[in-house]
Amino acid sequence: MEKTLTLPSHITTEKLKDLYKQMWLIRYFDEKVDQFFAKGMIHGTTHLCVGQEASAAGAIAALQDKDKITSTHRGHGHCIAKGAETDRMMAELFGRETGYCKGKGGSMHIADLEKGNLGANGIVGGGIPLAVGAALTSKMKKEGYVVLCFFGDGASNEGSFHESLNLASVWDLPVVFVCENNQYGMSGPVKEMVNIENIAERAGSYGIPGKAVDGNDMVEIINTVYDAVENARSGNGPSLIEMKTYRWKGHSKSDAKKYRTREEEKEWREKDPIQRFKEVLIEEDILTEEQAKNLQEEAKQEIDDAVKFAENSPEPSTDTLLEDVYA
Amino acid sequence: MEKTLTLPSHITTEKLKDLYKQMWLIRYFDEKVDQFFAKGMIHGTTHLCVGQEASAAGAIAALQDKDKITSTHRGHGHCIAKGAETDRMMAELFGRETGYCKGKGGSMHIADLEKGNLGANGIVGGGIPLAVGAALTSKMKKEGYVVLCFFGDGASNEGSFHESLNLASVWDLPVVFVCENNQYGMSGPVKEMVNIENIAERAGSYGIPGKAVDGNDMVEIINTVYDAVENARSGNGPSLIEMKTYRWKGHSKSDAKKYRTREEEKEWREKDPIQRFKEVLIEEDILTEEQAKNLQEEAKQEIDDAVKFAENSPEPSTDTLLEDVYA
Amino acid sequence: MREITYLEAVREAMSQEMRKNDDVFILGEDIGVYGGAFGVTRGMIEEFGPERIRNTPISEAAIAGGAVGAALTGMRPILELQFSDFITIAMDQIVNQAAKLRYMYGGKGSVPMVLRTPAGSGTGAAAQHSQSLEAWVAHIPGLKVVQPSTAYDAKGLLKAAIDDENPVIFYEHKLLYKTKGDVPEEQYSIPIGKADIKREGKDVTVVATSIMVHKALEAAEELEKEGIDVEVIDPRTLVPLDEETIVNSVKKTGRLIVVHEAVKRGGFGGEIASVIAESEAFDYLDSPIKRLGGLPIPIPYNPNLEKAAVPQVPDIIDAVKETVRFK
Amino acid sequence: MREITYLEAVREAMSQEMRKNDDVFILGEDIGVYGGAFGVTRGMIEEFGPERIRNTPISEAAIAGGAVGAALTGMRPILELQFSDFITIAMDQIVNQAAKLRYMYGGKGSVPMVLRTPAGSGTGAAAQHSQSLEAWVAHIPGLKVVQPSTAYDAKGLLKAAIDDENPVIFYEHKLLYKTKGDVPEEQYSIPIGKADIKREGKDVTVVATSIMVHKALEAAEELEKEGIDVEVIDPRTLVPLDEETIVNSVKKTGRLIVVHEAVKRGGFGGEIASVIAESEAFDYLDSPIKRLGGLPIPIPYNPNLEKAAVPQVPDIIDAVKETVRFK
Ligand SMILES: Cc1ncc(C[n+]2csc(CCOP(=O)(O)OP(=O)(O)O)c2C)c(N)n1
Ligand SMILES: Cc1ncc(C[n+]2csc(CCOP(=O)(O)OP(=O)(O)O)c2C)c(N)n1
Ligand SMILES: [Mg+2]
Ligand SMILES: [Mg+2]
Repeated sequence: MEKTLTLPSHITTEKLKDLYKQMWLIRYFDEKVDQFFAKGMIHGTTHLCVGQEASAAGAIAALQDKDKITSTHRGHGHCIAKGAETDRMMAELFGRETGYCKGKGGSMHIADLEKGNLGANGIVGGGIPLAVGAALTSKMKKEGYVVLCFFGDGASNEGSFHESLNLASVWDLPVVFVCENNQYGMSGPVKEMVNIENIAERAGSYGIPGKAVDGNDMVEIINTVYDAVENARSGNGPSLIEMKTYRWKGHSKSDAKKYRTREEEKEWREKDPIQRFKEVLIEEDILTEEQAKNLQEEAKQEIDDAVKFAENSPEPSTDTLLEDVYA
Repeated sequence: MEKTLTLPSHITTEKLKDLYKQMWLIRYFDEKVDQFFAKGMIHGTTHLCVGQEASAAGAIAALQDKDKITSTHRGHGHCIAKGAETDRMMAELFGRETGYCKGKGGSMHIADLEKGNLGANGIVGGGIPLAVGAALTSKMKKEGYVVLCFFGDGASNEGSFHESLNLASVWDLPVVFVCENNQYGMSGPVKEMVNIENIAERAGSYGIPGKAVDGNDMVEIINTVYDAVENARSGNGPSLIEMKTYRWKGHSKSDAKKYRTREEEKEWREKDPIQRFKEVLIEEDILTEEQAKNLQEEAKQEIDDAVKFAENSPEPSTDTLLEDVYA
Repeated sequence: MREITYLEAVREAMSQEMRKNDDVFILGEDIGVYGGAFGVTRGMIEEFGPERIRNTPISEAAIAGGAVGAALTGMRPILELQFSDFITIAMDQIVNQAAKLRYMYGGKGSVPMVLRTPAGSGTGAAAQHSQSLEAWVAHIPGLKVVQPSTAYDAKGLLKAAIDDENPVIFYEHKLLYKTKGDVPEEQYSIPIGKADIKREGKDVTVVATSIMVHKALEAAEELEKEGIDVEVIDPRTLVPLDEETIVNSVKKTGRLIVVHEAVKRGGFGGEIASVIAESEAFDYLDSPIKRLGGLPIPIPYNPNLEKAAVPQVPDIIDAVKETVRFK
Repeated sequence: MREITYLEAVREAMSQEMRKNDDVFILGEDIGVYGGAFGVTRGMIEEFGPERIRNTPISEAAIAGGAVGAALTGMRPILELQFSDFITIAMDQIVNQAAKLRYMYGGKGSVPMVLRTPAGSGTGAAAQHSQSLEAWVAHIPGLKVVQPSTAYDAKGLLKAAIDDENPVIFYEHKLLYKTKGDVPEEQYSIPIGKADIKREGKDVTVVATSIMVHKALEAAEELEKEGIDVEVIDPRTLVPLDEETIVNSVKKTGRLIVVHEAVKRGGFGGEIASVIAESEAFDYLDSPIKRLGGLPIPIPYNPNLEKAAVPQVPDIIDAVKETVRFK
């Protein structure tokens, strides 16, 4: 079985299969979370990335293990792609002691420092300066890692975006900024919130490369991010990549989606990134329909197990309340 | 005497003479302030715009009276150009009761709301959102005025710059952003703080026009700002103009200027905006050498009188301390 | 009288005023068809249109500063800040601009704006979306600070805040939005700076703010069964603070407990306690003043932990008993 | 022992640590050849080079967040914030990120950074450059807050702050920079959380912070002539606060006055007063606790007004006399 796809060398056929399964993991994870919220079984709020699986899985596939990411409020996909265990993630959403944050953080604050995930962030644009700082460490300590910094189209209107991209540029830091443009903030359409066609054009303000890609196309994403990351790793500084995609669900748990049409939603569902990736893999003889089905099943099973793990995990004791404030 | 210069029609030969005198007013004002600081006769700090007279006088000359400005920590020139009385300005620097702020504001906070000067600002980038808000008033109340928003090269790296230009753009507001690029922040060279040739290029991030001009060339400034302002007035939204200039003095009162060379300073002194404007006016037969000298003398005299006024003004009483906090 | 919710009361106060006064408008993130993160402005864009219900980009600094600039030039903006935690991004415009302009300008200009924002924990939104930071703004001369606890107060205080010539920070509590109360249909104003005795009692004075008013009332009912007669005072506004009402109450009861949800350390409870201790009421105190406030931790996600992080009814009951038992 | 200034002590603490520990570096505006706005880092770029003395663009949010991100990944950044008033721009990164990451992540990660920043009035820099906002950060769990009043304390506390695994806000007072004191040449550490009795006395306890320590000592000397024996306690760190030392002192003297420069309303004095009132020391109080703090106004420019806006030696003398005379 020969690959005819052009992809970075570390993207083996094994890896491609993993990625296919990973996309399903992300989707099933968030579908489950959606159900639990609807049933009132999970507390708080959440932001689902169903429909955006490619930007998480594809971008992170381009990284080496030692590379780091910063994530957002819509971070489950990034977290899974960076290697987190779905059971501990689900336990966190259930607020359990076994969760990534011992139940103290919840959906918007899952971090997995060991795997290089510096954390989701509840502040729109809040993670961007953190990514710059992490990249500074890499440069000063010569650690050779690159930081992939995720944020949304809405976040690109925060001052932190501007200040951070400028700082990363003048300091030539190994960070790649990834704007997941899913067409809306909470409700604000990017077309009304920004007066240019592509957010990637904003790279021009900082003298760094900017590129807009199809955010539902795994192959294009992997290649584009890989080039940007390796460029950053070679000391050529930061760049900005915009991934055009769409969130299938509402912004967070209560959203009547009045700000967009059902037709638009349908159009985007037809661009399903998982389906498209599967077609590529089958076309390239990397996967059979049957194998695809099995991987999808495995993913479903893993998430079901994660739910069981979460449900069976203990609640944290209030004795832990005052712990973990200071190191 | 026919003008062969192409200039907006409200720039009469009378106005040109006034402008010449105004540039001297600005220079003499700040030269005096410099002396008083050196002698310890004025308290606090100050930021002088000697060498930058054209960007203040020229940009504001392009306005109508009803138009408004927001200014910066380096704001004496803007203030004089927008029609403030130099005696009350000087009195403010002396902290006197007759000053624009009754001695409560000082150099960084002089405002002249009646003349449409919404105030200097001690926060770098702090005035930019204010300008956007004032432009929103103009639009919502259909007042027909345009806001000219001054800030420095350094300020263009603040988040407030980014957020404000974006907001003004998506709301199509009548505001013209004027970046006075004097090559340095307090000490940071624009070349090290920004990775592009012209700050004007940042307009591209907001889908608005951006233009860099010679900030020591009165004629170019007046025409460029006039076009931008009238464009904004016609409902065509904001734009960004960068004026390349230089501050002759240190950043503020104590500055050894180690971050730049004496040669560079000399080069820029040779581009003296007042001298250049005089040459144009004489060339165009608008002014004779003698008239020029007289206007310069008049300016000097006005500033000397302003100093006397300030010196003879009473100190504010501490009884006023608690007044003016709330309206 | 009709019963409506706290949320409806806020909306009604705005709508009624907007019908009368064209200068009043609202700006904020997702306040259009989405109706704001908590639905407060739902339906308003349909009535008032997008010019007066202004959906903004996610740019807290610019929208806050935009409100300041609009207020300074004749509008009366109401800024909806989506979560009060995000004031961290707008802080410069609120504290260094809105609060100070008038004073710095020597008593010229005014900034008649209202910043409405939901505060508090209890929704599972975790550390970055659950804070009670009113102590910050109450520390800043030039701002007024309002914290309504009932639908009735919310409507009347918001009317007063909109009418005020100064910047008013208006805290709404997320958990109060759905609480109901009797509210007159017509417009009315509750003076800013007037506390309300929510329950009369003679044994102990409990000064409680925002949601803690309700917890204090619940506690009072419990305590009544044990023969302890609690007076519950709701200051309603922190700045100005109605010291007189509290002093008179303490002179009557001889005991004072202050309760707020904000972190106790450095919270406004210290101010209230100190003001009373410094007043003529000191001599009437029969036991030490007690403060109840949040634990010194970020708000955790897990619902049990979240509740345990801030004062609850039993904590108030215990504090009252301890105070009453003293000596 | 050698006498050096407070400013030199700060510089020496940084230089000595930087010689030993490659992870320590400084970032901030104009800290390179300019030496920082107050000259604290003067000469350091010559010794440590521009990689470790990092001149930044004027981007307070990004540089604060950059420091957080660098600290989270293994560096020990010292951020020089040019004026403490500008924390308004960096507030999100300090409060929502630095202070909370560890807790939100369930006890993973740490943010060992120091934010050094000059506070206070007295230099004529007016309302936006003269605030004392330490109460804000002292209210936030996850931060530590230090306010040295002498050269000796500055050096020892800064060493401790750099060694601390948590974010420390380190307030320097502008008017103290030039004050001298005995300072050991070698490195030493003063524990964060340990108050210092700057003068022993038996009649009244004055808890004073930062520059007010010196004013309290001056007042104490005056009062000694009248036979009043004042104990002056400098908490040195607000978080953690050394309650024990203050309690013990009050048990001895029976009287407490708290003095800070920050605006009295909502200042940290309310916290100190309340903590003592709630402690076992309450029973020992022979007169009401008194607080002295700044007036409820922005800091005015005129030097007489400026002085009158914050407590001065005569105010402390009056307060002590009144307290001692009580009953
Ligand atoms: C500073 C800040 N402002 C506002 C919010 C509320 N909020 C949460 S997500 C969101 C929309 C973000 O849009 P975008 O960056 O495009 O990300 P998306 O949700 O589309 O993934 C908003 C407004 C926030 N969390 N933080
Ligand atoms: C928010 C903020 N950061 C830093 C400063 C300190 N500061 C005052 S002026 C200045 C330089 C500003 O540079 P630029 O915008 O280019 O204006 P210029 O001084 O050159 O006119 C700095 C850093 C400030 N006043 N406000
Ligand atoms: Mg989006
Ligand atoms: Mg400059």
